[in-house]
Amino acid sequence: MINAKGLVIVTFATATLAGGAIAQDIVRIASPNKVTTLDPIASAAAGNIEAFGQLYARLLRKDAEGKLQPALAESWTVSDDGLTYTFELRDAKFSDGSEITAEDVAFSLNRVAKDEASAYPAAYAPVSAFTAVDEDTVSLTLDYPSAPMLSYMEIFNAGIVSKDDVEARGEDAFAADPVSSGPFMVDVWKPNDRLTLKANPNYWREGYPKVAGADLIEVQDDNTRTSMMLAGEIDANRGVPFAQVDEVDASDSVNVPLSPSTLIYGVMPNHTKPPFDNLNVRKAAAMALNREATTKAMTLGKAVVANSTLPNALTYHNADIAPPAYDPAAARELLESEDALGAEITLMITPTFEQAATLLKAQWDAAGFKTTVERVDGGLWWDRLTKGDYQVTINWWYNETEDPDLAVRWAVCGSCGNNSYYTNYNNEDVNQMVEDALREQDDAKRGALYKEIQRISTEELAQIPLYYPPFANAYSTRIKGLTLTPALQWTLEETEIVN
Amino acid sequence: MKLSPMFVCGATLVAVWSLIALAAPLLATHDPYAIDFEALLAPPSADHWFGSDNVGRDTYSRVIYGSRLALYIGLLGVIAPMIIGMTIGLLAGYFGGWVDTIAMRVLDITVPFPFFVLVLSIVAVLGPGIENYFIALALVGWVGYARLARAEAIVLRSSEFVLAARTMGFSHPYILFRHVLPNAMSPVVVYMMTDVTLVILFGAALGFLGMGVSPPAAEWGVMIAEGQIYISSAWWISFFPGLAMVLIGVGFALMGDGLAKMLRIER
Amino acid sequence: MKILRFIVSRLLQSVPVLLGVSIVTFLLMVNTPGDPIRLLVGVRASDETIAIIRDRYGLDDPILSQYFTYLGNLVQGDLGASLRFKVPVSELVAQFYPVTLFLVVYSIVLILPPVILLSVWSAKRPNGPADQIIRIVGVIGLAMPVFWVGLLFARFFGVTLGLFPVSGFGTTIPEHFLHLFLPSLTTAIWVVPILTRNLRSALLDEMNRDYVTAGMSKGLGAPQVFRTHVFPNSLLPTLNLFAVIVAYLLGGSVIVETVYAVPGMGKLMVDSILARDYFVVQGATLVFALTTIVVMLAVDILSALIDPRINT
Amino acid sequence: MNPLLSVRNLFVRFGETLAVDDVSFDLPKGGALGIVGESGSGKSVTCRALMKLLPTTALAKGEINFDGQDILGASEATLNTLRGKRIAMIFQSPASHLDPLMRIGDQVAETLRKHTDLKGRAIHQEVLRLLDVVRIPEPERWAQAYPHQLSGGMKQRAMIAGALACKPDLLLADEPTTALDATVQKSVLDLLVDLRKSQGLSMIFVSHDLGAVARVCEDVIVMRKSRVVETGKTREVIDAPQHEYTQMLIASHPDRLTLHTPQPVPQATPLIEARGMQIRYGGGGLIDILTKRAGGFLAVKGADFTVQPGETLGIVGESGSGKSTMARALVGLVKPAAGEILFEGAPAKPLGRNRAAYLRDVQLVYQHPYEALSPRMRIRDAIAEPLRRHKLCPAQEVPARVADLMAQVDLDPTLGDRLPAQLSGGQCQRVAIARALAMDPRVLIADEVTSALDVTLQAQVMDLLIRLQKERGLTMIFISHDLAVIRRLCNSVIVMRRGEIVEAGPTGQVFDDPAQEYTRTLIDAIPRLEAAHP
Repeated sequence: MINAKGLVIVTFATATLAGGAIAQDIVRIASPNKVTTLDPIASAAAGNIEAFGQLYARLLRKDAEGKLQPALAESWTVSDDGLTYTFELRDAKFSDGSEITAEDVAFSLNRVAKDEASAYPAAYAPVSAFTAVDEDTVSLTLDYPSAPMLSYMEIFNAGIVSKDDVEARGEDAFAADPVSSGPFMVDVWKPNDRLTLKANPNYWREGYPKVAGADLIEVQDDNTRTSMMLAGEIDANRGVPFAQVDEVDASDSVNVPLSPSTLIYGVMPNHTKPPFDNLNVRKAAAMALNREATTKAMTLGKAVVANSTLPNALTYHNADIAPPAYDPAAARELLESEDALGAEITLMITPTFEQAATLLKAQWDAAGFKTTVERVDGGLWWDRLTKGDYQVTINWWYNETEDPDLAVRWAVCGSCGNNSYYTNYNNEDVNQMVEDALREQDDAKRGALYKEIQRISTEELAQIPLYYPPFANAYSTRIKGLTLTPALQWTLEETEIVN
Repeated sequence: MKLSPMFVCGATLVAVWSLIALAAPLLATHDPYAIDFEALLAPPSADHWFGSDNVGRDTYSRVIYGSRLALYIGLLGVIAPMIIGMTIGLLAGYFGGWVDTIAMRVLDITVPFPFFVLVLSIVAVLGPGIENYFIALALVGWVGYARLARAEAIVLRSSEFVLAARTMGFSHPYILFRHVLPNAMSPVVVYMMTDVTLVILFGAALGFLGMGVSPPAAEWGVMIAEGQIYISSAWWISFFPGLAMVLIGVGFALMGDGLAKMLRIER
Repeated sequence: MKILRFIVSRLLQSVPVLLGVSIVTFLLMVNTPGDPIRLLVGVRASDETIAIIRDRYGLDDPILSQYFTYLGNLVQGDLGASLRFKVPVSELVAQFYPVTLFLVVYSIVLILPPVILLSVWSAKRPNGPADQIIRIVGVIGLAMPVFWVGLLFARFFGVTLGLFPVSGFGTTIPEHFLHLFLPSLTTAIWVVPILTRNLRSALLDEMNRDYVTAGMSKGLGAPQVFRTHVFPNSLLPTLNLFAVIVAYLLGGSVIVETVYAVPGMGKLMVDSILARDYFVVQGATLVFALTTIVVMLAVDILSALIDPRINT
Repeated sequence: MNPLLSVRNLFVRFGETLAVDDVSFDLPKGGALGIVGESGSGKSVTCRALMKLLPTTALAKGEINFDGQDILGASEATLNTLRGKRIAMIFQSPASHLDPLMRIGDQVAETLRKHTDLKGRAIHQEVLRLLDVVRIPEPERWAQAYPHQLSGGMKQRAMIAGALACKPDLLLADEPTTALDATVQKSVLDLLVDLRKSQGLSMIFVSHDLGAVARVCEDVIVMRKSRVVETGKTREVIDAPQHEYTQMLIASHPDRLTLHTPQPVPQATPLIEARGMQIRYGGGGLIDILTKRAGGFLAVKGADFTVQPGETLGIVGESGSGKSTMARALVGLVKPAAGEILFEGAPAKPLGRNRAAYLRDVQLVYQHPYEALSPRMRIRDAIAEPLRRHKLCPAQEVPARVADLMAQVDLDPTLGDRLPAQLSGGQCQRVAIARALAMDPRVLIADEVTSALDVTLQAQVMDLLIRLQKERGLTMIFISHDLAVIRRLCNSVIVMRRGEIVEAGPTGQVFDDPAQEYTRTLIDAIPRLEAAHP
């Protein structure tokens, strides 16, 4: 009674208010990933990577086809031995109006490469130093050649920061509200809620960005993002669950294009813990899995079954190999022959992998394992993973570039700092080939090395690859030109609002 | 004592669920853990009465088996807090003085914590799993019971029959156990009935935040949480466990209400 | 003045309580397995990098000294800084607390009218049809998982009907009301039954009191007796439960804030627990605890104003 | 002349139970009618039916005619113009009949606001006048007070003031004096008698105490088990009761009971002796300790008394005088702040290590029959409990001992399996006594054991105690606020007031020739059948 009346009033008020609130000239993106810092060297977590790209211009950039194009560097030359790179800078300004100088570039890139707190210096291991030769010229000297080096001048942490800004205000203040060199600058950052960006008027690319600003909103829950998308409260949803792709796509005002990614999902056995220190047990575990059906169940047919330890979007992907085929009977025999039938294994997962864990457990148990699923939160998962305190787990990873160098260092190299994604897979030959391939300047030979690395690591089941999923992001028809590159960068500067 | 119809309804509902839990293997049509790649997200049909979930498991069988876990969580989840809370509350209320002071200070510190957040932090410390959830509940949930028991004990402490027992020269432990406890039980038991519902719900909420029972357990809360993203495409995955949860919750709540009425403490 | 002295003494009493809360929280946090730095710098960082950063943050100091450093800062009003965001915790609290407070107060505003209406309605005829229906519907409301209700509301009221926003907080006060409507409604769904049940039984208790008969004997008539005697007396026990409910609402805000992407304290708290952001959890817990204490104090003062028998 | 109120064939039914069975009476204008009966006799229900103030579950039939207005058939609206304005009512326990959250003045004013056109200042003036009429001192001050700040007598006066506010034609008084101390009771009765004269009130006065009725009313009806058993002029009914029940009622009145004066066994050492006993409640808080003050409230300010073997000592006093506290100290429920207790000349330690042994000799029986037994324990177990816990007899003999004890207190052995709630008050009190006797004590302390019982039961319990004392040679300490009861049972008496013993001596001496004015007031306040209207 009073209630009903109240509801009517509120409803009425809503209708009037909601009408006025929609017209916005900024792009609103909801993502489950958090922005925790705006300092490009401080983190390699997904949410931060997505933000860095908008705030910091790099020397090079990639066009829509994925080709490297000049950015802050107007042109560059590489010495014949591949050890010296010289970049000529264009006339560009920071968001505060100051010039972007060679000094700033050298400072920024040395920081990424050499600062002990740099979160992800792997790409810059060969770097000897970046030096400002003059006002507009930066030279990069390497200790040894690196074939993909140029492409690393484009990745998320190669952004150029203002030396004056960092030094004058200190790293902490900088990390919260930096002077930017990219298409956008910070309007308001509300940690744990949203990063609101506004267009950087001093951005070097004339006419870009095309929108006044962007909201990067953190929304953990998949359903909430979907509701927001359907209700028109956001323009893009980073990560639509495959289960909802069709439903969301069916909405008139929303599209969910499946776009290529460098993602790979896989099972990660711990190579130093029984029983997965035994290749035959790993083989049995792989053979027990119907990877086609599992992929279909998890992605509703929207992903490609993986055949290699590396993502298929990388150059030199080896399409001719495959893990052992599904054969639960043979798996059982193999286990029996290794005296591992009924082996008790614990599958450690984060909450996002419940469905996968269920599928794996059922299939493994059918083949003769005894699986316990242990769900832990993300914090504990990382802790135990990096300490090697697990038997087997599932996760995904991606690569910043299409060049496989960083990928192999991350996923299958036992001597590159991450212990093959902490699986402790360690094959001396593979390790050597990783270093050789980096230095190899001949494209064909490089390709052969990477294919061989994939062949060995897949054969030895460094990881049991599951599938290569596309990005399933939802975009409102209100905007045009927004997409997420395989390197996890939004093409926000190209985005336009059409309605 | 006349049975109130509400109590009968509630008790019947709980009894039915208990029977279902006991007879789960007989009632279930499928293995609740068996995945079936051929029947992913199958809608309700003659084969899958409540449809199937995202890995092809039979929702009906899982709801049936889920009753075991629900009752287990609901009952065990309140027993430890009740025992701890009753003990502390009775001792504090009966003896008063410094015992009461200490108990009340501990209570003061526990109360201002947001209940759910504290449970969450404890689960984060101990790791996920039902047992740890029980421990967290025991550490946090005793407060309500302690308050009730203390209030009762304070009244009973000066009641004539307790005084009479003391003038009979009986020992304090004996009086506490034989005279105070039985007479302090009613409000506690009634509170417990509501608490069972809340404990089941909290368990589900933990599942929602990804800190609940580990898969592939047939736990309603986790099932609802898992089924959420299929709410438009395969509503049955979360609907049926949700319905089951409401039905068992209603059962316990009605039992509590009825009990309260029968014991004349109307809450 | 008496009231003022009461408030001051109660607030002083809350100091040891808050200290206890902070010790418990601290112990919980340092014992939680998982490394905040790993979560901070991301998956790719090497162990060496992490060790260096740990050291910079002082996380390798002995636990006791960490706590005393924290306590020392706390006494000076410094809640510390977030490990994740490197911004002061007080800034985060200032950002998120008003949102949750708004949500809780809004929920209460939505909760009270139906609670009063329904409990009076069902107490008028105990065990009559209205009473039974209210009871059953209430029990069902109570037994539904909040996150499920939230999802359904968001889809129905937000997407299908397009009446209310399904997320966020907005920037202006009317927007706040709009954005938090569904979260508050979702909260109300399970709080209304609890309070209704309580107020109903309090009303029934009070309706059987002797002073009701006395009032009737004066010819006041049932409505007036109810208004002037029964209702004020029934408020006391409900008021006390109310304080507990507010504490529950603060804690329960975790779920609704997650479901509706409301940038509030509950979400901050959970995210901080998951990210092992010790000082944020500490600070948020203290603020929550202080809120609960203040609410309880307010309830006590209110009770004392209503009930002359209570000594302040 | 038409009667003001005429009741014809009134029936009130609660479900299956008939609470009022065919009651008829008339009340002339200016008359006062008493309704007497024990608890559950239907007297209160009758009284409330006169205002149709019955619970919704009640079904009333018959005819009630008030000044030409049919009450039972009247609408709620009509009734509300009568209630408070023409018919007013006062109740038994003023504490619970006043709204604790409302100032006294406002509660008195409620009736005025409802039924008169008075406003603001005028209402206030009228409230003050009314409070003055009911002899509340400083009306200005007490009008502002809340009920809990008033004494019981004041509360009752305030309620009467509210009832008188609109100058009603008829005042219904439902046990208005029952819960009050004797002196207060007397003053309230005096007030009612005065008001009848000064305000020309007609009155119906309901009470279980014939003495109180006798003081106020010329006419009386006696009810028992929902029916009227006798009607008549009060004086005549008291002097020549016709009905058997009325006769018993009158015979049970303490006024009419034969005195019992047990002779103490002369002995050099008294059985129990208290020396300078002080008892303090509260205190001992942090501030008290710091300031080295005693703090709290002194409930007993130094008491000395002796009890000889075989003697019955009566302790009398009004509520709050410290008499029960003293009894509790004797059995170790409270710890004396100073002084000592001697048992057979030796210091007794009711709280010490040997308390179980001491308590076997000294037992206490409590006031409220239902509250003194655990509601969840069968009475057989309750009686057996001390036997079993203290192993007072071999386990196999326990049932026989229980049966024996039940026989001693005249309890039907078939009652053994019942819970206390299934017994009557008198039966419960017997169980409590049997339980105390199970310890085979030498001293029995009876703390107001008869106060909560109806007169006839009261008489029976007293008889039981007398018999037990004779049979077992018990020494008794009998605590009561009722002087008539004390006079009947005790051979010496202590009068207490505000924690102090103001008078002590042999019963006969204290009653016939009290040394203190206070004692005299107490004795004068005893409701007497003789005081009835001529």
